[in-house]
Amino acid sequence: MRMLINVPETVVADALRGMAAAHPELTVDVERRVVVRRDAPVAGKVALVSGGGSGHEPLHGGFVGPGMLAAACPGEVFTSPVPDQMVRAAAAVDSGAGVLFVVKNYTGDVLNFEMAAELAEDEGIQVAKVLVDDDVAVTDSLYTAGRRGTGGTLFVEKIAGAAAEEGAPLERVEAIARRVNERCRSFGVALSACTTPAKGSPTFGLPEGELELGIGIHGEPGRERRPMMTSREIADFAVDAVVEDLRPSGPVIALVNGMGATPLLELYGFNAEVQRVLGERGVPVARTLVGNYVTSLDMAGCSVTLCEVDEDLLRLWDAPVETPALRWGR
Amino acid sequence: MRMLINVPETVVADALRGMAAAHPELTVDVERRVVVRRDAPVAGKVALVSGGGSGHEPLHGGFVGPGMLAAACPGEVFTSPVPDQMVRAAAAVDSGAGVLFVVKNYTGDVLNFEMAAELAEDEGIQVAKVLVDDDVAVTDSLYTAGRRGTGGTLFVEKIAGAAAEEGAPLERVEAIARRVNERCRSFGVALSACTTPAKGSPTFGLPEGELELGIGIHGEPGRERRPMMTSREIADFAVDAVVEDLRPSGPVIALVNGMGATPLLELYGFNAEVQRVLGERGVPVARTLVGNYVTSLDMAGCSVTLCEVDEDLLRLWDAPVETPALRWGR
Amino acid sequence: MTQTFDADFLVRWLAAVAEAVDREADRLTELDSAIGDADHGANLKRGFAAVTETLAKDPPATPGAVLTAAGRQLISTVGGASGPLYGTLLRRTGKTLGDDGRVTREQLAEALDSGVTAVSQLGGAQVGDKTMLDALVPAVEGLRDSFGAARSAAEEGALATVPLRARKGRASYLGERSVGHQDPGATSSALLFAALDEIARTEASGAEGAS
Amino acid sequence: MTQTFDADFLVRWLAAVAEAVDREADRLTELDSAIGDADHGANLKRGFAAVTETLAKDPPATPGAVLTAAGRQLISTVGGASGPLYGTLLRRTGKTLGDDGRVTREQLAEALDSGVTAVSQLGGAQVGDKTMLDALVPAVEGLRDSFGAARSAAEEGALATVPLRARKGRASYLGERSVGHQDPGATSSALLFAALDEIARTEASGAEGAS
Ligand SMILES: Nc1ncnc2c1ncn2[C@@H]1O[C@H](COP(=O)(O)OP(=O)(O)O)[C@@H](O)[C@H]1O
Ligand SMILES: Nc1ncnc2c1ncn2[C@@H]1O[C@H](COP(=O)(O)OP(=O)(O)O)[C@@H](O)[C@H]1O
Ligand SMILES: [Mg+2]
Ligand SMILES: [Mg+2]
Ligand SMILES: [Mg+2]
Ligand SMILES: [Mg+2]
Repeated sequence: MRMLINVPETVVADALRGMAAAHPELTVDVERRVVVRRDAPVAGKVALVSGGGSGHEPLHGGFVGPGMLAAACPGEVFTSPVPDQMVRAAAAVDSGAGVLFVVKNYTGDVLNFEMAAELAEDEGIQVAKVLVDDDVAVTDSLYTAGRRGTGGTLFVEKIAGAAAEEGAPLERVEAIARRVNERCRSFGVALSACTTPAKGSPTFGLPEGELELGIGIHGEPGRERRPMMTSREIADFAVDAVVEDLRPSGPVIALVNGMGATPLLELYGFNAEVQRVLGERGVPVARTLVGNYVTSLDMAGCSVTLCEVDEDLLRLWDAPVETPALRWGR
Repeated sequence: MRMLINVPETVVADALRGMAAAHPELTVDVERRVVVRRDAPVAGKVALVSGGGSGHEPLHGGFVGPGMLAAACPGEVFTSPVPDQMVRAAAAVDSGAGVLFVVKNYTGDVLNFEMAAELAEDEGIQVAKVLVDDDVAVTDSLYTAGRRGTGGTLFVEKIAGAAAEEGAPLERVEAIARRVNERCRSFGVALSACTTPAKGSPTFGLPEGELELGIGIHGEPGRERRPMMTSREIADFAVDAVVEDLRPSGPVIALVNGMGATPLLELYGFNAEVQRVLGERGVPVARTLVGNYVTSLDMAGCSVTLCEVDEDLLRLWDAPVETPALRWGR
Repeated sequence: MTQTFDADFLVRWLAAVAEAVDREADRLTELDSAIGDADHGANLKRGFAAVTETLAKDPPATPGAVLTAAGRQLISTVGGASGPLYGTLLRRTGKTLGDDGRVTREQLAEALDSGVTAVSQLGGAQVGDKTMLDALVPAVEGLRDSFGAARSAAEEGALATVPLRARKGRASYLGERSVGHQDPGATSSALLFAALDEIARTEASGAEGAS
Repeated sequence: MTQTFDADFLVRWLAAVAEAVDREADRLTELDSAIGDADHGANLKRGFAAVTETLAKDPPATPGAVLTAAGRQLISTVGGASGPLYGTLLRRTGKTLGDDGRVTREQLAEALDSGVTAVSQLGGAQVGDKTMLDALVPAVEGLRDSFGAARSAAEEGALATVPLRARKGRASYLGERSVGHQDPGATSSALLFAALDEIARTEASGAEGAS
């Protein structure tokens, strides 16, 4: 177990204490596991609340701040948070303009956020919910729990967060969030499994010279195992999977995302291949983001997310954001 | 070899192409391996140029932009760049106000930058140099190549870069850079080795349950191997090593840096322990930065850098910076 | 005379579940690692430890209240899919039991049946989808006969998930690759009914001893 | 009559070095991995391939010019510590050789001696510091006697680095832990002199055959 931890049981609490120390611009309630932007509630503005299992950092806590999330609820590693956290977060950030829950589509997240929404409404908070399900590796059918929420989450949180910051009312923020999700597609590849603190060994065995195609962000095995591929081949496969599903007719924003242990050097090299395929497929790229944003602990690998944008969404993407992990504009 | 690459030979060129696509605000000369801020040369301002082997991303290319580096020269993986790159970079960014070379103290970097400085001066460019040597794991004596430059580089580039952006003349920028280096100390720990593309296997064998204390950022083994330690114990060891050498009398900025493959979740948890030790030692912390900034490919582990600051240096640290990896202010 | 069970019986049941889950946590996590995200053991360990603590601190007076409190605690502590699902199972069962101070096995089976229905409604899963329901549904059926029958039915149900292809929860992402693995939630459900049988036996022998 | 060597001889030497470095790249990297940063093989492979290419494209007329051009190319291509050091070695050696069209072994030894001195000045290392100098210095001494002597001296010098504790370069960071490993730079220096001996033998046998 090559981990920089004390004991598995305190990993999340320890991280929150460390986050509190590093980010005076956030209010971190370590006990209750809620990360809130310091100036919340912001009068007259809709507040975005998200959350999910820990282990995907900087998602979601690293996206709390002006222009993005008002609050985040970190669960245990790979375990959705509990409704109490979400209700507290909603209460802490609601200015009266309402709260949008951004929920990644996993059974656990969906159920817990649903319960939280009911409880929050009981407390008089107006709550809307948007489900993020962008992962094309999962067939959305009666025979699955539906597509997973992965890299698309960053787009939903950034763009809907910008709309909220502009003062858009809840229905519009919700509609934009939904629109962004509909225009986002992702595909992920693992070059190694990850190791959860609780298990202490890799979540699946992946022999040297093989990779997993179509992985999620929870260390679960993918849809298919194949002999190792080059960066070029992986880009062909992943971008094709995304483009064939999204069929964009306009420009996209590309997220080339690292799963955690793949060096930035490799991610940039992979981005070169992603851009090449997009060029070959005739997909114009409006913006590109490369880095570790929606991770899976110490997994090596990457994912590609494309978000098709119109002028409005691109403007909201470019709008100022000021969080630990995403910062631009102003 | 769990790498997201095509072939080892093109890793750096591929990464530069991907960087160019992701960062229109930079001019990336892939062929000549120079990354320059788009608006260089900036009239009347001193320009900082740095560089070193690749594999430490975001250092240095990710630190190019207003308020930090004017240009970076990426070498092959773990191999100092060649003088030609540095001369080209200097020529591209010199506004007539002169260029400061920020050089990490490794034999290769020192020799190549020295040759470059001579050549650049032949071309009429005024060049000053600052050597970064902050790693307390190496004894600075006749019996070593001297202390390595590691996390301190970020402080030198950020703070001297801010001084240059303010319009300070070359001697003052150089003096500030030197002052920052004198006040920076670092200590690094590896929980795993890293794998260079050229070698394709870990640079050293590290059995489960052991760690390396006092490592650098080039996959070289450390000074000492020990049975695995907890986050708490590692923080005690690393912070003590730094504090005993630095003996700060005022506040410090703390950099809790990941070596590449250690999840942000663990880095934040480690930061909690670092802050605890600093508290126990009575060292006030003015600012804290947690993340992967000066990395060693896919190595798991971390380093701690402390930079003692006075009001002037803290103001320069807080000054606006707008680079791919560090962005704040304005 | 039909045997009846009081609040304390249910507290002892949940304590036995906590013990079993603690003992079997690594196995549950291992199963979840194969087709899920390797947290089921830790989730239930954390959850039932909190349940035990809550019930000890503030012991409810009726069987119904015990289960309702336990369910609430699971919902507030566990997270993931199993938190709301097991939480709802116990909460709904407790609510159905109502305020009676003692309940019969048949009443418990009836109430659990409503709890299991609630789980199915909440998660949208059916028997055969390779979830906890594959153990819960036959277990409740068995409970109408005896504690022992409930236990074996749950164990068989859990084993029967091995050849199934998952249609709900994370394992469904794997498609065909989920075949050949036992569902972690069905396995933990079997632990619930094994513990129930155990406690009922102790109770019975205790009762015999006393009679 | 004393044997003399022309520009072509030196071009063939450097081509043989390129081949040897290519063949031994993994071993050099392996050695550098143990006490350095695992790039010495790739560095020299890249460097000497570029040297071969340059010399083929634009073959200099004199031995001195060959070495000067090769040295410049190494400096522009290799990077790291070995780029400037080997680059300086060849450049200074070439400059010392001057403009003569043919040079003797003694002249070459003399010139290499100045090159080695420049390496020592540039890097501040001495024999015994566990660097390329541990092979270069004895090799140049040996070259005054014969190509074969230079070769064996270099090989012995490289082997003799094993028990040393490094005082220069990356290996010095390891302190005591550098003991027991052969220095990669000294090893590549031995390849230089092995290649020189080889080419000289071919030349000699060719000369014999021709006479
Ligand atoms: N929709 C559902 N209906 C019933 N049970 C489900 C459903 N989804 C998942 N489960 C059960 O939950 C178990 C997983 O629980 P756990 O690992 O604690 O949560 P998570 O899947 O969120 O990590 C599965 O093994 C399965 O038995
Ligand atoms: N100061 C020095 N003087 C002479 N040779 C040196 C010096 N420093 C390093 N070397 C030689 O350089 C070799 C390493 O070269 P290389 O691996 O290519 O560069 P780097 O150390 O920059 O990665 C060492 O094995 C050693 O022989
Ligand atoms: Mg989970
Ligand atoms: Mg090197
Ligand atoms: Mg799970
Ligand atoms: Mg080296």
